[in-house]
Amino acid sequence: MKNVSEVGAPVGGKARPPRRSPIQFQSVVAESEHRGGWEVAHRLEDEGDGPWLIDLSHRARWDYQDTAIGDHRPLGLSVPPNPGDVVIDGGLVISRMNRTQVSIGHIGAGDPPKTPNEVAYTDTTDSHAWVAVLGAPTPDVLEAISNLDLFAPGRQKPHLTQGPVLHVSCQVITLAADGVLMAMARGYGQSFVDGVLHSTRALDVRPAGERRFNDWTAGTGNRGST
Amino acid sequence: MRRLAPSPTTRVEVDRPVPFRWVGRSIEGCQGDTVASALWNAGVRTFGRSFEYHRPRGLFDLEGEGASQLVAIDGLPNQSAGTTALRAGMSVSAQNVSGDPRSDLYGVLDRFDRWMPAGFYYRRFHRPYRAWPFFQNRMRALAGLGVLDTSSPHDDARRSELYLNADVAVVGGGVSGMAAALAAARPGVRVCLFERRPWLGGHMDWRVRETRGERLYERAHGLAEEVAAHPHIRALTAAPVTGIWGENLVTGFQNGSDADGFDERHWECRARAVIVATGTIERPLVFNHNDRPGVMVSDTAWRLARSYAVRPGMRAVFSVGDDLALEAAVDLASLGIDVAAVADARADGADPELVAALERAGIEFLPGYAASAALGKHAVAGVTIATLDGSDERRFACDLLVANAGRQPDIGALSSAGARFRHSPHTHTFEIESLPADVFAAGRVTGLVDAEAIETSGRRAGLEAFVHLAGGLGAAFPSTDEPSVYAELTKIRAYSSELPGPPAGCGILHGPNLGSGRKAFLDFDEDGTWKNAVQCAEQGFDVPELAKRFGNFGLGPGQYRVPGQNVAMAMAQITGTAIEEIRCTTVRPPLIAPKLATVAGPNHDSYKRTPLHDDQASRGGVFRRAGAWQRARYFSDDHTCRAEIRNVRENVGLLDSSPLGKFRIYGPDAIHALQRVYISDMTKMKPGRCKYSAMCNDTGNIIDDGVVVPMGRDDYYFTTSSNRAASTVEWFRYHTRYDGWNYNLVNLTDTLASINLAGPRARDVLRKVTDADLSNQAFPYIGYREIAVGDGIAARCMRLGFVGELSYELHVGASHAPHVWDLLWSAGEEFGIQPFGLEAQNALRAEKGHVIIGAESEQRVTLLDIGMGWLWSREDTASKKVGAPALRACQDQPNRMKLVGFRVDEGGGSPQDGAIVVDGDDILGFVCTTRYSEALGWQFGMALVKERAIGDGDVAGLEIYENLGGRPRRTRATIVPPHFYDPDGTRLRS
Amino acid sequence: MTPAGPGALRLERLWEQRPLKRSYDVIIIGGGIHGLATAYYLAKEHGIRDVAVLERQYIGFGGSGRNTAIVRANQRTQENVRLYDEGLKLWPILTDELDYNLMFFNCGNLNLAHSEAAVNAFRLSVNTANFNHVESELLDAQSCKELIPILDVSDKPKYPIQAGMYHPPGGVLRHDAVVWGLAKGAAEHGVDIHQGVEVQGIDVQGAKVTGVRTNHGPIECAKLGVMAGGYGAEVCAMLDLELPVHPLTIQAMVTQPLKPFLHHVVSSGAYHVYANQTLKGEIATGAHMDPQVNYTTDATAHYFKHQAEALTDFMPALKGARFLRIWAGLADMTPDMAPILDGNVGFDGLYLDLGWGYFGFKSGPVAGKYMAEFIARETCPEILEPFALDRFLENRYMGETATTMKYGHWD
Amino acid sequence: MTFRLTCPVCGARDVYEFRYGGPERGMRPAQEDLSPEEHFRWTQFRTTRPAPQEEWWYHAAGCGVWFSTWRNPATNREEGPAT
Repeated sequence: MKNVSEVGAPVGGKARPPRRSPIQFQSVVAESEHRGGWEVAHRLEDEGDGPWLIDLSHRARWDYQDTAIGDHRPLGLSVPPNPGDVVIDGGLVISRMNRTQVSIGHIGAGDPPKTPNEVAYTDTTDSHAWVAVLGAPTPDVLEAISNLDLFAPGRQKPHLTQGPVLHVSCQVITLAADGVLMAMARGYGQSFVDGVLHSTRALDVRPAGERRFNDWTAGTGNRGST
Repeated sequence: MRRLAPSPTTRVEVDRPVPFRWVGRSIEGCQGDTVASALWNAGVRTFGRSFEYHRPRGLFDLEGEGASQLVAIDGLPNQSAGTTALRAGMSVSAQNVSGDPRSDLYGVLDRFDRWMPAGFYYRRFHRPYRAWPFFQNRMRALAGLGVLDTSSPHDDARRSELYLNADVAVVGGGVSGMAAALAAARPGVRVCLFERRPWLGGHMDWRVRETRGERLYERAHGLAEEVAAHPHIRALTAAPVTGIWGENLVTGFQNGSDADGFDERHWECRARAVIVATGTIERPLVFNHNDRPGVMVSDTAWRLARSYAVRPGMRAVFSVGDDLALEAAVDLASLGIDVAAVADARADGADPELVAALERAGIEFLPGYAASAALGKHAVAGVTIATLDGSDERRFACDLLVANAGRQPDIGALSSAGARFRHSPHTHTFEIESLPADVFAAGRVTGLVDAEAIETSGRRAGLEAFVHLAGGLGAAFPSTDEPSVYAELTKIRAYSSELPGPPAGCGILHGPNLGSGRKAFLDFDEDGTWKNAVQCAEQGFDVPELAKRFGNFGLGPGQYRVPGQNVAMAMAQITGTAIEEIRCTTVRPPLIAPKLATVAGPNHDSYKRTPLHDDQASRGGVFRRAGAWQRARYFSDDHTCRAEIRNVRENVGLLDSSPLGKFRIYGPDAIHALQRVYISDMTKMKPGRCKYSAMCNDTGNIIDDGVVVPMGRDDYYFTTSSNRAASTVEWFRYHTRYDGWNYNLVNLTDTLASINLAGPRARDVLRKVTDADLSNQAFPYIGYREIAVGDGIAARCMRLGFVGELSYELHVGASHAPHVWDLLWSAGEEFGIQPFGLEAQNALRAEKGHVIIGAESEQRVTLLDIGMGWLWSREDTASKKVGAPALRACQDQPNRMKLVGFRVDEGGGSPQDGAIVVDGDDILGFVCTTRYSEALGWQFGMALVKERAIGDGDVAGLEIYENLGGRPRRTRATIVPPHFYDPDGTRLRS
Repeated sequence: MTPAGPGALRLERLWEQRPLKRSYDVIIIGGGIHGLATAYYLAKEHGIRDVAVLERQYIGFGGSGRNTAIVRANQRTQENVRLYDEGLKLWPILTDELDYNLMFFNCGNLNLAHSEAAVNAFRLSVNTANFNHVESELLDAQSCKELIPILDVSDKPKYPIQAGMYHPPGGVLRHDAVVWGLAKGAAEHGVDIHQGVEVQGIDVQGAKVTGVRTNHGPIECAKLGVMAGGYGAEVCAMLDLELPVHPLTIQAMVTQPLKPFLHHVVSSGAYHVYANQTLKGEIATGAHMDPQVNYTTDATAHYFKHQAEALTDFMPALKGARFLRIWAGLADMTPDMAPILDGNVGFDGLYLDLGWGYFGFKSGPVAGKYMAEFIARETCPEILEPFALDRFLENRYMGETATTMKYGHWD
Repeated sequence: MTFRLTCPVCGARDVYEFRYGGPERGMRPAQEDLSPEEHFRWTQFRTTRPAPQEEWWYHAAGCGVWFSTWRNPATNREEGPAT
């Protein structure tokens, strides 16, 4: 019997069938590429100078659970010791959700690793809409949409906060003072980004392409090596 | 009127005129004005008419939210003239009157007060009872203050929200608040400061008095600059606090400017400690006609002159009870205003320096005197001032009467933060009795008057708050700083005790020669007079909370601020109760009334879309909210969905069932968890087969149903109803929380889209997009297969038959779903494929006799009652199945409600869902779902009815009753087994 | 005492204060609408005048002074429709009997449906009402707008309006007036009303109630009625009597007064909102209840915001109104949203009238009428029989709500 | 009162992020000899006193963990049992 991780993945060596992100921005795509069936926008028109809202829903994600999770190295990563802890390594971000569960996402360049054929993995790429908010006013953007304390001065970054943003349960990873990642149930994706843009008009948040994210991660060293 | 010469405290730009309209007239204010200051400067004295007696009312209190100074602006009622910034082109009008408030037909009501004692309406108008609606409608028409423009959605403002997390929140940006913020703001400490005025500074912002070599306004401005520049302080101005709620959640709103990018925003601040520095409010002096336009509290007169360069009057008389008001008199005189006399209700205790200054200015000072009545018909023309015993009364002509009975702490914010108060015979105010451990008070709200004491109390409160947070939490703060903080705090505590404490207050509430007090107002908002308070007591409503309810004291727009404390003191005086035993009435948020639109904010609706939302929209889907999702309910204007239904029965239809709950459960104890929550024996699952079962609650009601498929060793895939998807993990974990079982759950609801391909041609369509063997032998009914669709998209495929036809449910990765939908669409075109929506599905499944939880079930019926007892594994007690004890308890109970099928008798009408089943005068149950079936040629339905409706024989009749507001319709129906369409299941098995 | 001055109208106390005795035939715990009504009917209809109503705070402090003041009879089940229908018809009668204007504003109630399922539920209620001769009508969205012009019946709201259930006999009263009127009536018939008397214990001998212990000493009684609203279950707990009753905080608020424009009670289940305009012009609105058991009467910022969002979403004109005041009271919820009306529960002479949840105000006088009969005659009136406590031990819910329980009776 | 609860995983959060799971009632009773009355008393008949009680909460908007904590329904504060 097949593991769910393989559902949606192509069977056999044919061309990758098209995949669609749950998020469609109004902006015109200026540059894009086909990657693994996704149409990935590198750059959108009129991106402005930040803050930026970037769709990363095409990036691979995994759920990994085990009662003795601390003894494991999912995708070769060491499991962060406490809930809320986040480790970035090898282009992957791994965050500890609770006693038995981590969530892993691919933020690096190049192809994501294959899903190992082990019971603890579930491919959750299609489970979430995944977005990044980048730019100096990022805390102001988040303050307009969530009461979560995402930038507490005493807290080591990056860190994970699980809680509501715009009434939607999110996994929020505070990467730095000028960058956060938010993953939420995929169905909310479009409504969520519409809500972010609507609620933060005063801050002039603009949708942007993936390049902004790649440049940002490269610039902050958050990208890790691949 | 010509403005006063600008001074360093002036907050307006007198040479930048701002034109606006007042009751249709064009007038001018200047940049920086509030509506009130501009109106007053333009000579407007009457701002509106009072609530009950339609008395003229003017500018009494610039700070207040009281009804007197509420005006309508651009169609928005009840806007505070005193605090709303003037904008060019505003159209301002008066309230509770039509047109210019200087004249009002209803003004005659003021003469009828003798017939309108407190609570009079409870004793009148109801006899004979048929007359009551007439009076009621007259009362309604007279009630209310502003007129809400109900034709406008009031949608033009830019709104936003702000959620702050702070260590210390400071409420009030006066000198003590600013000092507190600066003292608390240390590395690692986040301080937020909220000030309702557009600038920091509090009451020292306009005081020119010099202490310790510095003018007070200079000190205030200096601190404001420090606060603004401080990296750890966020100061919000024009940001009134609406409440301090549980565990220091401070909320409020903020009025923005063009530069802010918003017009108004709702903010909330979760703080670990709160410092309240809200200052004082002036206690209005109660005397006859104390509401005449031209009577105002001292800060209002003072601020008009000092902040707005507006001349509050030509000739002023003061009847006051505190030193600040004396300082105001001296200062106003220095600005060229003729101050005729200053009466001080305190016989002694006035600051000698100020008394000397009054003397120097040639102002007559009358200690032990207070106003007994304001004179003048529409506005103040004079005043009588008398000794407190009333023996010596003197008369002065004036157009400005500055009156107060001293000051009282502005306790609203403190009270909402959980402080308790008791009355002090020294200050004659309600003082803080106790504070929660994480709430601190500073400045004048603690009764202090001395400038140095005020600032020091702020610094001290800031340090106290810091130390409170650091206490036991050394790790949270840089420990290096702590020893010095403790030393500093010790020093400041000692220094505080050397500074002057709260001085004696003004002991009176009302002026001399009050008479019955029939025109002496305690509550300006709803015209509550001293006499009314007496009447409340006489009728037995003699404690403040009852007087408040019976006499409507403190229920108007000004709320607790003035009447809440004064009514308590008035009741004590009237009933002769010791004031110490009196508590003021409860302060209810909001402390300042925000617009609903402001609180609502952008009000974004977060909802879910399926991966096939756009695809269905483009095919004409009509969407409805279903739980978190927007789902296609219809695909045409025909809400009976005949074409959609027919197409599924005859050809093939596509349904987006993506919101279906989908889960993975795995781990060594997964089977135990399944056994606990499902009512069937879940150990009897076979690979490649769907196991259908249900979940019950502890009262045996069905709460969910779905299928479970074994996927591998200790690894299962299961579905739930869409409504339950969000609470399934929670449910499993709850019911196994004591067991220590090792299993994992993954919610795949959004991960996998679900496409239901149903109809006699379903196999023909699917065959075109997959190489998998779909023959009835290879993939029979109830089967589960993993197949590749199109270019190799993996799909979990279930052969189920909810709608009663050959049907495949394809679960594919959400991102692949649009492509799969397109593939099926293209493949199905030759077979007449069409989409169908939830309503068609509903009719189709009902025709088949399949239940929907919540439609054919409710709290009165168990799993057994709705005919699904066959799912229950009765012998299993070891698994402790949720619901099993209740089913056991009810299985033999008589007279329960049962689900039955029925067929409407020929010519019997066409009842709808929600029709009732009756017998004589009794209601026996109701129709859950009923439809006319094209396929059957008759109307079928399912009903929940008491057992006696079913009778003993096989053929029983139901009497169905409907009356939705016209004539009753009765329909006869015959009970039939609830498998109406294809009872043998031939079609779904073929 | 300040002299009232010449010409002042001398007003009498609304109800007489009498000294607290050491023994009464009947003691009622709770000086709210239910307790006062029961005492009133005991004295007036059954000649039992040796009755004391004991109130811990002041009369009307609890749910009686903190409720929607909305009255209606369009309940879901026949048993409840009958009770509430009689209750609805009592308001004019009581106004006359008590000679006190209860300010019954018979404006009718419009309940909104935002989904097909809700429309079906409305059909059931409308049919049930009309079958019992209670006027009720199903309206389409456009007709709803004709009744209440500020409704947005377009597709713009989060939950678009699909239909309405209009119930003309309903309306609102002045809740405090009902309390005061009943107090006046009860006292006139000889009932003692004691404020500030807190029951701290209940005395029993064997299986019989014999009296109460209070902060003013012990008081004997032959029969004891517990009618303490949200605090009733807590009172029963003094006897270790466990009940399926769950006190919850329910919140309400008013806007600043406005000239009248909302002429009916409007409510919506999907938005968790009711709203009506009081005689004074305030929009009175509320309905939110937090699910966790709660004895505080604290309002929440969360709900304050929620209510603004909800109201302005389907009645956008209200964006321009201002919230004036928010407060909260306790509602005593049962699993089936129907009350417990029972006698000799666990102990002889113990009568329970509690678990009213949302519905305690509108039922007050009628419940009092029949509880008085129950206490006086010692047999349960037929109309109250379905409300016995035992139904929860037999898993026979009343069906006042269709919603099934989740984890327990609190939810 | 907008109170907060301390989630063992996420820390103090607004109560509206949680789902109330009722008072601690002990383990689900064995079903072999459970009488209907015992069962319905266990499920339904439990009066909450205005005093600290142990109860269950689920962090629905956060980490998705059930936990028990002590809360006083008379104050809505987390507060341990009276000793």
